[in-house]
Amino acid sequence: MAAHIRGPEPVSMVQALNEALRSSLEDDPKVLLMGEDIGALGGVFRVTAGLAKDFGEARVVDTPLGEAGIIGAAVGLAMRGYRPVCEIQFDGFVFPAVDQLVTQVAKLRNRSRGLLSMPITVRIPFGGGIGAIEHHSESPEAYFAHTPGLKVVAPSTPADAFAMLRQAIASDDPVIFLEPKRRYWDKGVVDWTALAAPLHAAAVLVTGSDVTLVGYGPTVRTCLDASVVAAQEGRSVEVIDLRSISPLDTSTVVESVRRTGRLVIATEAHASFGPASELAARVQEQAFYSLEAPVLRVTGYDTPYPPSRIEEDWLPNMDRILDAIDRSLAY
Amino acid sequence: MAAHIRGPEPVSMVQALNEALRSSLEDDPKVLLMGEDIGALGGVFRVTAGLAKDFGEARVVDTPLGEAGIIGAAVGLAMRGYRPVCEIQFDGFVFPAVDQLVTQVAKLRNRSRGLLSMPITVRIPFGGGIGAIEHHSESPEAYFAHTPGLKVVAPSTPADAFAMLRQAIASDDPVIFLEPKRRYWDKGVVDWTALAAPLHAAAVLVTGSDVTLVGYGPTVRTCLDASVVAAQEGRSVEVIDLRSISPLDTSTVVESVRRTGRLVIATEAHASFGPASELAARVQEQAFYSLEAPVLRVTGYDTPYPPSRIEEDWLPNMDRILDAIDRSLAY
Amino acid sequence: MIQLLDADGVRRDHPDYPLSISDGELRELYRDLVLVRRIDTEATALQRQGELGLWASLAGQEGAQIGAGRALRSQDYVFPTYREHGVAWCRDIDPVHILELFRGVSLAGGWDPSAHNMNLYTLVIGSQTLHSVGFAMGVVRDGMVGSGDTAADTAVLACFGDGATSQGDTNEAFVWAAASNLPVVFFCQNNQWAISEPVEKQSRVPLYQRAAGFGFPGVRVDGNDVLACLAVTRRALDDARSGQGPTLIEAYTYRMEAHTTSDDPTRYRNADEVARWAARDPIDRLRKHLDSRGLLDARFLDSVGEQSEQLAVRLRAATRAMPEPDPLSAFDHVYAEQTAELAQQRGQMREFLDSLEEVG
Amino acid sequence: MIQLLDADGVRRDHPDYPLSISDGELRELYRDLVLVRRIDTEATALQRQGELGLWASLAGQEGAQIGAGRALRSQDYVFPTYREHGVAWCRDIDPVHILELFRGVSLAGGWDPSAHNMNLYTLVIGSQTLHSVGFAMGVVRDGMVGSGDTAADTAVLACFGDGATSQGDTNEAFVWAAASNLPVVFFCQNNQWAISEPVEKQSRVPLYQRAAGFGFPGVRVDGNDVLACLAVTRRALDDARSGQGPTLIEAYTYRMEAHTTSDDPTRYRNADEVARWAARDPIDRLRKHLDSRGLLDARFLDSVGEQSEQLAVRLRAATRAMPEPDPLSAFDHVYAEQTAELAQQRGQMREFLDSLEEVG
Ligand SMILES: Cc1ncc(C[n+]2csc(CCOP(=O)(O)OP(=O)(O)O)c2C)c(N)n1
Ligand SMILES: Cc1ncc(C[n+]2csc(CCOP(=O)(O)OP(=O)(O)O)c2C)c(N)n1
Ligand SMILES: [Mg+2]
Ligand SMILES: [Mg+2]
Repeated sequence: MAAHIRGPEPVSMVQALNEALRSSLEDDPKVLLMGEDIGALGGVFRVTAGLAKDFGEARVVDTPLGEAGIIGAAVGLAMRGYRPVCEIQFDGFVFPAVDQLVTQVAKLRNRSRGLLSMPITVRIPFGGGIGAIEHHSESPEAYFAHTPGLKVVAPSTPADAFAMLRQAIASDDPVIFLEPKRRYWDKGVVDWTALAAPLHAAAVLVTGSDVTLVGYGPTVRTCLDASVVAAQEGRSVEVIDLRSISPLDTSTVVESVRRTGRLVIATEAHASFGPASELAARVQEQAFYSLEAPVLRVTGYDTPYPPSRIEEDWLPNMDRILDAIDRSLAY
Repeated sequence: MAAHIRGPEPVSMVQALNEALRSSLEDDPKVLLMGEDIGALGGVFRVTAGLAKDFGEARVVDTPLGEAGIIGAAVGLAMRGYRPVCEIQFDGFVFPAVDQLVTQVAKLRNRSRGLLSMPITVRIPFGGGIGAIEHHSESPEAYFAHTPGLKVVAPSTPADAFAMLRQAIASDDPVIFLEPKRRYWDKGVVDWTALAAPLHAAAVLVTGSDVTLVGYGPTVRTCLDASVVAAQEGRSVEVIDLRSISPLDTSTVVESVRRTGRLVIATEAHASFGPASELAARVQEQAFYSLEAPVLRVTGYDTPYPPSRIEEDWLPNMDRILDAIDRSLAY
Repeated sequence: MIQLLDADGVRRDHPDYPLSISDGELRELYRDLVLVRRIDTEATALQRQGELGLWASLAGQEGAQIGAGRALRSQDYVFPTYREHGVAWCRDIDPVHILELFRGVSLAGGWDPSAHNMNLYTLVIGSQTLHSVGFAMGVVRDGMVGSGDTAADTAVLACFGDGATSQGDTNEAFVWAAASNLPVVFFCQNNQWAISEPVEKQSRVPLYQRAAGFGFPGVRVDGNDVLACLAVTRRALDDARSGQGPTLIEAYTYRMEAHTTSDDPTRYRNADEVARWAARDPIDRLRKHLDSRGLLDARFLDSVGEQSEQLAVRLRAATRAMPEPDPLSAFDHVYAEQTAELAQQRGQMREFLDSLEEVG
Repeated sequence: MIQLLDADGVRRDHPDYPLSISDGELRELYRDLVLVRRIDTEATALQRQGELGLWASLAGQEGAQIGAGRALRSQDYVFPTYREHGVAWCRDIDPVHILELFRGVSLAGGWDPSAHNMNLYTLVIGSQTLHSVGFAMGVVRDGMVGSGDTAADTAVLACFGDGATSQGDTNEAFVWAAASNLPVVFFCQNNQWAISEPVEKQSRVPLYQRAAGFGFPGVRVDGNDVLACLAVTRRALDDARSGQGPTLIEAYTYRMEAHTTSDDPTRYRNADEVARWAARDPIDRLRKHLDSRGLLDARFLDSVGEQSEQLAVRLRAATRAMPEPDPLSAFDHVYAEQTAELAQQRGQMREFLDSLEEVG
C-alpha cells in the first residue's frame, strides 16, 4: 500500500486525508467508506483514490445517488456496529441529508439514553475560492453547529487533516468533517506518528498582543498572511485556528482576548446567524471587561454565493481582514 | 363565510390565522394552500378549518405525505404565477424540505437575476410547551435565518398573526412563517381593518429604562409577564417583540439598548449558533459604548428538546428571564 | 390479496404460502392478539385519564402486527414506526417502555434496542426505512445472509404506513435495497389512512405494485388475517435471509380508531366505513376459526382473560408509578464525550433549580 | 425499446408511434443535431482555452434532446438539468446564455425562463422534477389540460438523468404526478453513467419500469434515434395535454465524453464501451438515412456547415466579450424587497472596493 507517502516530504491535504482514511480502514475492520463516486473514480477530488482497489467494494462503497440514503444508511450501519465515513460530494449537496442528520444522527444517542452510538463521520469539501459553479462553494457549518448532538470540525493544514480525520472516525460522536477544498492542494509536512492535539481544541498559531484574529478551515491561511502584512505595519496579531466549530473552544479565544482586548473573526460562512456571531456572542459575554473594541466579523456576505468571477471580492480576503484589524484598532 | 368572527370580541390566534388565510384566498385567486391534512380535517391545529369546504380542493390541497414535495411543488406553482401557502404540520418535520428551501426557494430570485419570483409562505407551528412528543416542539428558525433569500417571521398575538400572515402571503419574497403553537389558543382583540405595521419591524411593547428584554413568538408573553414581576421589584424593563427574525430589526433594539445599557434575549431556540447569538453579535458591535453589561441569552439549552415532563424547566421560563435580568443588572 | 383465513374464519390454502401450524400455536396467536388489544385499550384509557399525553392506537392492525412479529427469528432486526405495539410485543418489549414515550417521561421509549433486536420508535415518517437498509448492509458484511446457517442468517423488517410510501426516504430505501439485493422486508401496513388522508391521495395503484418498478417482488396480504400475515412475512424473511433480496409486503388493514388520541376522525371519514371494517376484525376472525375447531375451551379463555386483566392492572400501576425525569437528564447522552459548553449549561440549570428550591 | 431508425439509418414503423414527417423536417432535425454538437465542441474548446471554468458535454445525447425538444409546443414548459443544451436550442435560447453559467459570470444562465418556457439550469440532482410537478398543478388550475384547445393545452417536460432516479425528490415527483394525474412528461436520459457510477448501481431493472409501480406508463426509447425520441415524446406530451396524465420516457443513450471537463472517465470506463456507442452515433444515423433518401445535397450540407461555423465564431467572440460582473451585483435580487442589513453590507463592500481603487 501507499505507505511510501508517509515520509518527511510535504504532502497535499488530499494526500493526508487519503492516508487518514487508509490507516483508519487498516486499523478498524468496522470502518467503511460510502459516497457517490468514491470507488473507481476515487472521489471527484481523489481523496479516496486507490482505496476501493485496496480494501474492496464492500468497504469503499459507491452508493446510489441520494444523500438522504447515504446518511440514513449510515445510521443503520452504525446500529449494526459499523463506523461509516460518508462523503458528501460538495457542500451544496448536503441538504437532502439534513433531515437524517438533524432528526436521527444528532438525536439517537440522546433518544436512546446512551444505548445507541452514532460513530458517523460525514466528510464534506466546503467553501469557495476554486472558481466553481453554483452549489459547489457553500459553507454550511452553522446549520450543523446549531444542532445539538453533532460535532463540527475543519482542519486547515495537511497535518491537521490527517490527525483530525483519524480522530473524527475514532470518535463515538457523529462528526461533520469539513474539508477546505481550496486548500486541498496546499502542501505541508505531516508528522505521521505524532500524538495529535485534542480534536476540539483551538490552536494559537501566532502569538501577538494587539488583536486576536480567529479563523478556521480555508480562512486560516488568509489570517496567517494577514498577520504577516499587519506585522509589517507594526501590528502584533495573535492568530488562532479554531479547528473545531462545535464544540467551540471558547476559552482559548477568551484567554487571548483578555490579553489583546480585540477580536476579529474571519469565516466564509454568511454573517447573519453564522459562526462568527456565535463566537462574538460568547466573547462579549465572557470577556466583557477586556474588550476595547467590539468583536468584528469578516465573513461571506448575506447573499447567495456569487458567480465565481466575483467570488474573490465576496470572500473574506486578506484586505478585508486587514481592514477589520484597522477598524478594531481604531476604537 | 365566517366573516362573523371579524368582530370586536377577542379571538384565538388559530382563528386569526384562519381569517388571514380566508381573506387572502378571497382577495387573490392565485393564492392556494397546500399541506398534509389541511383539507377535510382543517389541519391538526384547525388553522385551515372550513377552508377546503368554502374554497374547494383545488385551492386547499391535501398533498401526499412528503415535505420535499410540498415545497418543491410550491416552487413550480410560483413559477406558474401562483402564491402557494404551505403548511408544515410540525416544526420537526420541516427538515425533509430543507433542501428545496435552501437550494431552490431561497436562491431562485437571485439566480434568475430577478426574473423569477418565489412568493411562497411556509407556515410552521413551532416551539414547545404543549406537552408533545419528540419532533413536535422544535425551534428551527436559525436554519432559515442563516439562509440568504428567505425571510423569517413569528407573530406573538392574534392581531399580529392576522396582519403578518396576510403580509407574508402578499410578499414577493419567500417567508417562513412561524406560529407559536403554545399561544394558538390565547385570545386577543384584532382590529381587522387596521393598517398593519411593517412586516419586518420590531415593536416596543413596554417602555422601560433599566434593561431591554427581547423576545419573539412564544417568549413574548413570557417576557411581558417577567416585566410585570420585575416592575414589582422596582425594575423598569423595556420589552421588545422582534416579530421578524430575518431581516432583524437591529436598529429598534440598538436604539433601546443605547438608553437602557443592558440587553437580555429570550428565545426557545438552542443557544449556540442561534438567534440570540446573532442579536448579541450585532448589538455589541453597534452599541459597544452603551453596553453596561454583556448581552445575556436565555434560550433553549444546547440539547435535543427534552421529554415533555421536563420541558418547563428547559424552556426560557419567567424565572430564568428574571434571573438573567438580575445578572445583567449586577454588572 | 393473500388470505389464509376468510372473513368467517374458514381456513384456506394458498400454494405459494403453505402454513403448517399447530393448534397450540394457533391459540398462542389468539392470546397475542387479545393481549395486544388490551394494551391498546388500557393505554387509551390512561390517556383519557390524563396519565398519558398521547396514544397512537393499533386497534384493527393486531393481525398484521402479530403475524409479522411472530414470523421473525430472534436474530432478525425490526425498525418500527410509532404504532408497532404488536410487533414490540412479539419482541418481548415491556409495553411499559412504550408508555414512557407517550407519557412524556422519555423521548422514544426506554428499551434497549440491541437486547430486543428492535429499534426505538421512529416518529419522522419514512426515516427508519433507510436505517433498515443500512442495517441490512451491515448484516451482509457480517456474512449473515445466505450462509446456510439458519440460526445466524438475519433479515431486517422495516415497518411503515401507507402514507410513508410518499416520502423520498422510503423510495430511496427501495432503490438501495434493490441495487444491493439487501435482506430487508418492507412491511407496509396500509391502514387506509394517513391521519385524514385516504390512501388514494398517495397512490392510484395498489401499493404493493410499487416494488416491481424498483425490481423486487411486492405482495398484498389480508392484514386482518393473522395467519396470512404470518405466512407471507415468514416467506419474505426466509427469502431475505437466504440472499434472495427484498420484498415489499402490503398488509391491507384498517385503523379502527383515531390517528392518535389528539385526532378527530369524524371530520374526515364516515361511520359506515368503520363499521364495514369492524366486520373484518382480526381477532373475531381467528376466534371463529378456533371456535369452529373446538379450540376455545373455557380454561383457555379464562387464562387469556386473566392474563389480560393482570396486564392491564400492571400497566396502570406502572404508568402511575413512573418517576418524573430529572430536568438535568436533558444534558445526558447528548454526546459520548460531553462538551465544556454543555457541562457549563448543565451547571447553570442546576444552580438555577437549586435557587428555586431555596426560594420555594 | 422503441426505434424508428435502426443503426444503419433504415426507417422502421412502430404501430404505437406513427410519425409522418416531411423531408424538409428531416433535414431540419439534421441541422439541429449538427449545430448542437458544434456548440458542444466549441464550448469544450473554450474550456480548454481557459475561457470557461467548466463544461458539461451533451455529446452522444443530441438525438434524445433534439427529439424531445422538437416534440414540444411553444406553450409547453421545460425543466432542464445542466446538460440540456439541445433542448435549450429547441427553445430558442441563445447558447451564449448557457456559456455565461459555465464561464462563471452568472449563476444559472441568463435567459428569461418565461420568454422561452424553459426554466434555468438546475444543478441539484432531482430538484427540478418537483418543480415540474408544481408547475403542472398550476397548468391544471389554469384550465389548460384537456380543454380541447390545442393551442392552449399545456404539458410540462421534466428532464433528468439516470442517476437522478435514485433521489427522493424524483420519486416524490412520481407520487405527486400519479396521484393528481398531472400533465408531466418525465424525460430521463439514461446515458449509462452518473459521473463514474454505471446505471446498474442505481437500478437492477430498466428505469422505464419504475413508472408502472407508481401507476403511470413508462416507455424506453432508443435515445440515439432522433425520430423515435420525437415520436415517443410527442405522444407523451399529447397524452399529458389531453388529460391522460404523466409518462416516464427512458431515452436509452450514452454520454460520449467525460461527465464534465473536470472529470477523467479513463478511471472508470473502458475505451471499448465508448467505441461501441460511437458506432451508434445519433447524427451518423440520421445522416445515413437522409443520404439513402438522397436528401443530403451539397447545397444543404454547405449551408449547415456554414451556419455551424458562424455559430462557433459567434460563441467564441461572445464568450470573450462577456463583461465581468460587478461584485456589487451579488447583492441584487436576493430579495424583492431589499433588507437594511443587506443594504448596509452592500455599502461596506462598495466602500471597501473604492478604498482598494484609491490605493491601487
Ligand atoms: C416527515 C413527517 N411528516 C409529517 C408527520 C406527521 N404525521 C405523523 S403520522 C402521519 C400520517 C402517517 O400515515 P401512515 O404512514 O399511513 O401511518 P399510520 O399513522 O396510518 O400508521 C403524519 C402526516 C411526520 N410524523 N413526519
Ligand atoms: C443532490 C446532488 N448530489 C450530488 C450532485 C453531484 N453530481 C452532479 S452530476 C452527478 C451525476 C448525475 O448523473 P445523472 O443523473 O445520470 O445525469 P448525467 O450527469 O449523467 O446527465 C452528481 C452525482 C449533485 N449535483 N446534486
Ligand atoms: Mg396509514
Ligand atoms: Mg447519467
